[in-house]
Amino acid sequence: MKISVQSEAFDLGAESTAFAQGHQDQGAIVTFTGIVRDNPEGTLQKMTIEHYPGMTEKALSEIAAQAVERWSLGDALVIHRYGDLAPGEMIMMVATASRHRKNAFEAAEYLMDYLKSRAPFWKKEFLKDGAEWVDAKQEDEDSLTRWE
Amino acid sequence: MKISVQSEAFDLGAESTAFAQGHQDQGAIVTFTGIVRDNPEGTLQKMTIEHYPGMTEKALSEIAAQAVERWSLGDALVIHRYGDLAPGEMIMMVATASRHRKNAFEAAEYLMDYLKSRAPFWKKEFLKDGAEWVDAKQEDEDSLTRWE
Amino acid sequence: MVDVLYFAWVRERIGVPKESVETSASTVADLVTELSAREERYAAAFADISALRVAVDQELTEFDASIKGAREVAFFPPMTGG
Amino acid sequence: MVDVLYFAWVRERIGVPKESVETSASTVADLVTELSAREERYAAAFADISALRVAVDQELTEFDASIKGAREVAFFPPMTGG
Repeated sequence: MKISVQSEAFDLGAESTAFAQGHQDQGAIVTFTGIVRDNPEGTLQKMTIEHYPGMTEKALSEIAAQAVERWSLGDALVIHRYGDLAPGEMIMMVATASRHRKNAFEAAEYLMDYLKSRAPFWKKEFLKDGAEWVDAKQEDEDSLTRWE
Repeated sequence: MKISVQSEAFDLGAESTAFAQGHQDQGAIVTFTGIVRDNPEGTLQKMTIEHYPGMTEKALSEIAAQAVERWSLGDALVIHRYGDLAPGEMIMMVATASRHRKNAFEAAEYLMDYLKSRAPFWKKEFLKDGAEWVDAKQEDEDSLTRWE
Repeated sequence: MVDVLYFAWVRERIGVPKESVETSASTVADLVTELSAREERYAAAFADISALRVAVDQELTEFDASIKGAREVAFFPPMTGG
Repeated sequence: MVDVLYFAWVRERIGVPKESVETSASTVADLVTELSAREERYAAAFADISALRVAVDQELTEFDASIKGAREVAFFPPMTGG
């Protein structure tokens, strides 16, 4: 299991390749990548991600370990950035390796649903006319009920 | 939309990076990669994938176009190899780009379910003690009912 | 004349990947009956058509589909892509 | 003594990311009451605790959780990771 909380950019291609090559006995690899998206008005200057050092690593490790256990994964990977990100930059990625594609997909969705609402990250958007913290979405909270 | 039916290996890292960089306005990128898995006995020498030139490209393009339409994707990619593959080699990949993670995940699962049972590929396994065509799985056929 | 294509174990059983067939069959099922009457290798390959799939002009279809004006008809086992 | 941490807009409203607090509070809720009585900035930040989340020793918990023996208590808005 690779868990990384980092301010530096990561290389999606290199991470994906390394993850897949480490799990050639698994058959199915799913990755999810999140990208900073500009708003429809095109006014996003940057996004700043704050996190809770210490708790973040712990929370991500626990979520990933739960996914590995529940879906009998060969492995899981979570990389999440913090600090300043420009529109178009990659925020985070997860990867799952499984013998079966359904498990790889479900586990990746589970990781994402938990990351969205249970990992201690907070996003602040800096727009042309001011900054604001991103509100948590009820639909993200609702997504978690699927896994109970 | 990139659709490629090829005998050569593809570079998962390079393909993932290029796909993500082309869709920085989408927010969510999902990839699925299939790897030739040895059997539990470790007797798989190689896998040969036969396909129906002409129909394959058409079928993949149609499936991808349907996914783009149904989930309002920014884009979709399908790469599928044919010919001889050794255990550990990558067989195929799909990628989806969407503004919303649920759409990206669902569309990638849809592509995989259709590829498994509706794209004209046939796998033959060469084992230490002989060769055999891989049987289609009822569970793969059943997976398609989810999308009706 | 229609091109008839065979894939996977259907190809192996019939012994050729492709052949041009002179036929007046109007449906896929009629063509199967014609071919099966010709030689044992066809009869063997088409013994259980529930185990086969068919495409007419590169579109998946059913055995009762028309082949009037079709350029190619392909027979193969259920697909195993992905 | 317990370390109290604030994140996101809670940190901005209270004005510090972290402080050591002398307290005899036995639950998170008691601590919130104590802090809110101190200064307006705390009262403002804690006005609607349904909009807040709390972690005790880096584990998410509820406002009625005990803080006896805890090393750190953190207050923050609902998370927005991913």
